[in-house]
Amino acid sequence: MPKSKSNSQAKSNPGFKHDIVDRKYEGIKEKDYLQLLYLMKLTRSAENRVVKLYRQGKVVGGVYLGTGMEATAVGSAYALDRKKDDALFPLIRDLGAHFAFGQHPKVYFLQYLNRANSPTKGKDGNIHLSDSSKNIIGMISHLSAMIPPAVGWALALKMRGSKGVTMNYIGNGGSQVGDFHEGLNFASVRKAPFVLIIENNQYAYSTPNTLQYACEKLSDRAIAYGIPGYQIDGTNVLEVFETCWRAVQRARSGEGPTLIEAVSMRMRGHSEHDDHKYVPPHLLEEWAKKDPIRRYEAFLLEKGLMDEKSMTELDQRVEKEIDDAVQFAEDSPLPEPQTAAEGVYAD
Amino acid sequence: MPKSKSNSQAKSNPGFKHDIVDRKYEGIKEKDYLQLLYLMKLTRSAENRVVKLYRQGKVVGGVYLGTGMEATAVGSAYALDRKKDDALFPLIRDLGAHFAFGQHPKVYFLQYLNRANSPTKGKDGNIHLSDSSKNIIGMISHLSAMIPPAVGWALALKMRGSKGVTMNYIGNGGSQVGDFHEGLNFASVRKAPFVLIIENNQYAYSTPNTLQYACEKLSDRAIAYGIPGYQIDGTNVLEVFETCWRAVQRARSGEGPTLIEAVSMRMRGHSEHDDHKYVPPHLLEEWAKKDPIRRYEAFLLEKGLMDEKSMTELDQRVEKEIDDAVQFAEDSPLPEPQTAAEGVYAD
Amino acid sequence: MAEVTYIQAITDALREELIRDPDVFLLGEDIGQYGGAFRVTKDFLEEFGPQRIMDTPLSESAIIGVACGAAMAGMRPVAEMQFMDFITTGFNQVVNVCAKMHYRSGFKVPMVIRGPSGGRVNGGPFHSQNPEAWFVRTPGLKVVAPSTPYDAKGLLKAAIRDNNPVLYFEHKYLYRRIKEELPEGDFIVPIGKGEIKRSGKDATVITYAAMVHLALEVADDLSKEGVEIEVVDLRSLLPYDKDLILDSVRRCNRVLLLHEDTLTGGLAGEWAALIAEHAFEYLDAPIKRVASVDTPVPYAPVLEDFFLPNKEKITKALRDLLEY
Amino acid sequence: MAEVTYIQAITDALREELIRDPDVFLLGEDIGQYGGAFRVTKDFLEEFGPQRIMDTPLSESAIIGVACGAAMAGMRPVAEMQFMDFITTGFNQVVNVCAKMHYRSGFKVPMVIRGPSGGRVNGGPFHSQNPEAWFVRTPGLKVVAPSTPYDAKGLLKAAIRDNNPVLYFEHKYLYRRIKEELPEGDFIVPIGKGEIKRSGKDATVITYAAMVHLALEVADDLSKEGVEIEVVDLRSLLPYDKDLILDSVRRCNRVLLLHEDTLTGGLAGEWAALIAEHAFEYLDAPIKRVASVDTPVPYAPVLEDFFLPNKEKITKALRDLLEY
Ligand SMILES: Cc1ncc(C[n+]2csc(CCOP(=O)(O)OP(=O)(O)O)c2C)c(N)n1
Ligand SMILES: Cc1ncc(C[n+]2csc(CCOP(=O)(O)OP(=O)(O)O)c2C)c(N)n1
Ligand SMILES: [Mg+2]
Ligand SMILES: [Mg+2]
Repeated sequence: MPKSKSNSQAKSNPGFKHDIVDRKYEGIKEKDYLQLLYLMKLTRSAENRVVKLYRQGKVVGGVYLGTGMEATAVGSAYALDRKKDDALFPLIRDLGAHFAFGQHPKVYFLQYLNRANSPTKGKDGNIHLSDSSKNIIGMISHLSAMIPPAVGWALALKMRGSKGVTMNYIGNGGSQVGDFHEGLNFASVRKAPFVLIIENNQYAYSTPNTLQYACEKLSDRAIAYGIPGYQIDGTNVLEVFETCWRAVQRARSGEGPTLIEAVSMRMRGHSEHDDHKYVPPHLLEEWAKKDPIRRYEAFLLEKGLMDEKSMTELDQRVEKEIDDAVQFAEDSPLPEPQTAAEGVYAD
Repeated sequence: MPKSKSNSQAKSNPGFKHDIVDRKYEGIKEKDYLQLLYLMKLTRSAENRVVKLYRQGKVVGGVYLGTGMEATAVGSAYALDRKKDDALFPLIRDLGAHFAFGQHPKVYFLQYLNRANSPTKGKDGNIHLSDSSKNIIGMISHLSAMIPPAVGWALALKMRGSKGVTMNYIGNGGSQVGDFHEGLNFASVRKAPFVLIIENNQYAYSTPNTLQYACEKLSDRAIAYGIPGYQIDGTNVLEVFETCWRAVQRARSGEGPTLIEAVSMRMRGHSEHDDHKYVPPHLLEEWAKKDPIRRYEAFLLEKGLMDEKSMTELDQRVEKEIDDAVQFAEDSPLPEPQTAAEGVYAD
Repeated sequence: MAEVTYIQAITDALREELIRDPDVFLLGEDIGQYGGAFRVTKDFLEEFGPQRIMDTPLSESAIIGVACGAAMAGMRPVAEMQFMDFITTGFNQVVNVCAKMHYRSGFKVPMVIRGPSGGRVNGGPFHSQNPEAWFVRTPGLKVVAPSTPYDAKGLLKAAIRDNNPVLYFEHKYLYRRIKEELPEGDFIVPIGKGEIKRSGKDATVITYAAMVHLALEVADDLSKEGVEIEVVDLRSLLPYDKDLILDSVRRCNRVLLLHEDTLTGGLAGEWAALIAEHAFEYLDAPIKRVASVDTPVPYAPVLEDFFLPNKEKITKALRDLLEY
Repeated sequence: MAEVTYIQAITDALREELIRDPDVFLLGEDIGQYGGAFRVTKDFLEEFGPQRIMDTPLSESAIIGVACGAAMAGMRPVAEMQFMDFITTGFNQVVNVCAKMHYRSGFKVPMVIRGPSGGRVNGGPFHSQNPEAWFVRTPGLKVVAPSTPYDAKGLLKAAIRDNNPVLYFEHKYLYRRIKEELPEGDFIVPIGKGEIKRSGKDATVITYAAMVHLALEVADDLSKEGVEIEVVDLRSLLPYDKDLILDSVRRCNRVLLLHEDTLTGGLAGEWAALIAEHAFEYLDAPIKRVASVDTPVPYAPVLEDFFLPNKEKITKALRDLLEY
């Protein structure tokens, strides 16, 4: 079973098989190729660092990672455009989406270290971070509960004549909750500019898909709402990006929502205190071969967009950014106790 | 717009076009042909009588009818078998299902007249009647809320080694509620012996289907759960019966749930205080031609299973049964006031 | 100046706010062409168009959640529950999404959930409930429940202009039974402020919504015997007017807490605790409660009559207090 | 006889009931192979098989509704909420389907919904709530919340054997922190009966669950000053032990109501109303409440500490009472 990879291990991987087809991906520009890698690396590095802080006892509560799912988180949100009024409703495994949508890593550490200057001011935990200045709306724990608000936000954009789009995520477990159905149905009836990504990472906590649903593909649920549905490889950042990009353009042009099932594997426990033992080791070994970062690196190397040197430089840059971000967060103050009583109501 | 039909008007209808194909309907026996007509007539007659009582001020609260939908209610529940441990979870328009499952009309009037000896002892209203002696479980108002309990009952049967099946109903409106999704998904994962009938009567209160859902057919939602789904003519009692009969056999043999969308029209207002004006008159005229009772009568006449005489006799029999039932209910006592405080908890 | 019913006051408030503020929009089941199950929004569809008068699928959780998201994005949605009983299917959206959003994220959620509640109309267990107490214990929500056309109009306007999720409970028994003349022009009733609907000195009744009228009837009857009962209408249930309660109790020294909701765990408990802590020295008698019997709301008229508070129960409780 | 933790007592009760009665079965998320998020049902899957230890889809409303239907059909399901916070997504099933079923239909609903609740574990707003008060105001439900391994075991057995829907709130802070020796053999703790966990005479604290232990600590401290505080553990919240509360108040004459749930609209209100009506003459001081601050449960430890009741707040309130 692969252990938590340190950044150095994940650095470069000559010979890693990538199976990414080199073709023209719609919506993608030259500069995006490297940016996608950067964002995935930033994500993994940030998450690995939080694990370290957690082990040092600096993080309280749960720690939830998206290891193995970075391509889904990054590729999807990268298809959005904040300047066009888009809004992001990310989930538990979507740190990469925060980054792809323009969030700074220091905010992530402020949040996990519950600092006074974090977006939630220490009032909500771990990955539940919003940023009202960036139209990032952090999740509540109750899975699928953010789908109706994400649809509502999308409809508000439409009402105001904006061309903005909202994107939201749900797990292969969470998509069994009633709000999935109500929210997606509402969106489809009202042709909301809305994209929903099902992150099918094979498990919901310890529960395998055979105990969650009985349909063939979760993307087939799109049929229940008369909208397009796609099942894609969630470990191929280019495929994720392209599919989401098309869905976003579709939404932007008023044609309504799209459902995208991105298939991947949750390579770590549900949270850091979960031993992950219920996953058969061979499954993890197989999926390790599809590691979204390593195969994309191999692709970029082969395509000649990167070489060993630029790869090393990128890793160093990421490492430095994370170091700085952690430092900034650790230097930031904890909230004053009595601020707990503030902010229940808006003025 | 057709007004409430009195029983005499609905009596016989030489020349009514039936378009029911005369073939071998699976599961149906000779004696069933007449029984189905009897049950539909009993249903319509009982409902018309409740309207009368309502207009006389004898019924308080709302009155909800299944006019135009009798074939769905009767044909479906007639496919069940109480001796085999089946259970019925009927909905607002399913008086016919109560009757087809063996309920006596007097119970219906006791309920609507809130008598002490009604199944709910006056504590719940109108069509919300249960009968624990017959495994009929009355609905609560919150639509789709009975789906999970119906699934639970089905699973209990399975756990206890019974071959029983549960049948439940939901409207074209109610199928947008979260519990529809959660319940049907749960049933399909656990292969519950469960049949769900969507009664698509074109409207949900005043709301047309275009504002309820955007998929082509509600029966396609079966795909979302990996179970069979059928869209059928809900005004053809034989088609309804046969489809439900197959679904029941399937469930009984352990193959899991089926979703059936029976298409019909709600020929009256949502409740008796609703003027029904939002329905375009031409729609009602068209659907009147598919009146489930009249076309089935025409079919039986043509098939030679009935003649004018037996038809008249049947109407008289139905009328008499309803008269007696109403009389019995009106003669029954109202509950004692202090019984309101009883029965909140079981011993 | 014509008399306006309680339900008309609600309609007027909605219409005036729709005209005043383009960000206001309504959503709910059957509110468009049909004008709502109780016709609160009759003709609104023609007046404001299908975008601002949004007929929704039958999905309370989505209705509330969509309203929440739209509010966060800057709109001011007013969501109708066809009956407030149905809010339970969207409960999580109310108490976990809407209520906690500002505290945990800084996003404002200026939205209203409104609809008919309450009994005495033979609606049975699922069309007669008083769900307000579920929400009064949930920080982040505001809860109001008017008893008069004036308060209905003023509170609804205040609710729509508030930057927080406000639950607005209309009492359906009052819809067409209560009328009064309303002043011209715009006015609001501030959330959090109660009102003395009748001054008295011998005992005070703390209540709200339909029970205000029952209390007033009893007070009138007792007045003929020379006893002056004060009737305090809270109007807002969260936040509620603690000063007004305490002031009234300190003057009247005897207090009856009255609500239509069932007794155990009901709101009267909260008020009792407030009084027993902060007006303890002023009490000349035990605090009494009158509320519905601890059962679901029964359907049959004879049963519902037994279940609900009525003039006899209130009068008896007041006499006990006065004779103490 | 070994010491048994609070969580082990829950596990033992479940196992013994599964053995005793073939109609008992468990359902919930991750309760099978994984043994539950807190490992309450560890190894149960092997012992009882997948039919009786049912891993479910992520669907609280279906879990509760399925349990209800199975109960009506004669089974005795015990549904786990991974955290009691998630019961809100199945709220309608609890309060409208389960709670009202017997009253309106005569069907019995012998089921239990159990799971971890409560704070002080840095779980943040959605993994730390005390949802019990939502249910205490809903006739047809029973609600229990044990504070010790003995009560945890005895109440869970009683809940499983009860013919009504019982909500069983486990306090996750106590799971592995509280131990005691348990008697051999089968025993139950009757629903509706509280217990005096410490006798006193100068003031009484009415409370339950984790707060019992905090109250006992404070009582021990004050005892050194010669003040004897009584600590009443309600254990059952609906129905609750009115006689025990009134008896204790009548003996101690000063009363502090304490709960971990937030203050406004909290359960202390109900108890205050009971006392202020039925033990009014025995009160030598105002009734006081200590509860959490009226906010969502904040995540950061410094904030959660500020939010929750603690020894200082309780001591201060008791001193105020004693000095009154
Ligand atoms: C409504 C609800 N029920 C239960 C939980 C507890 N829970 C947290 S994560 C989780 C599994 C989620 O699985 P999935 O949706 O597949 O997302 P993943 O963690 O795999 O990304 C569960 C059961 C929850 N958060 N929300
Ligand atoms: C959860 C819920 N929301 C709202 C209502 C109010 N209501 C009662 S019937 C109805 C329309 C139902 O339409 P449909 O499901 O198509 O059933 P039909 O009445 O047409 O048979 C509505 C909105 C309800 N009963 N339950
Ligand atoms: Mg998953
Ligand atoms: Mg319909």
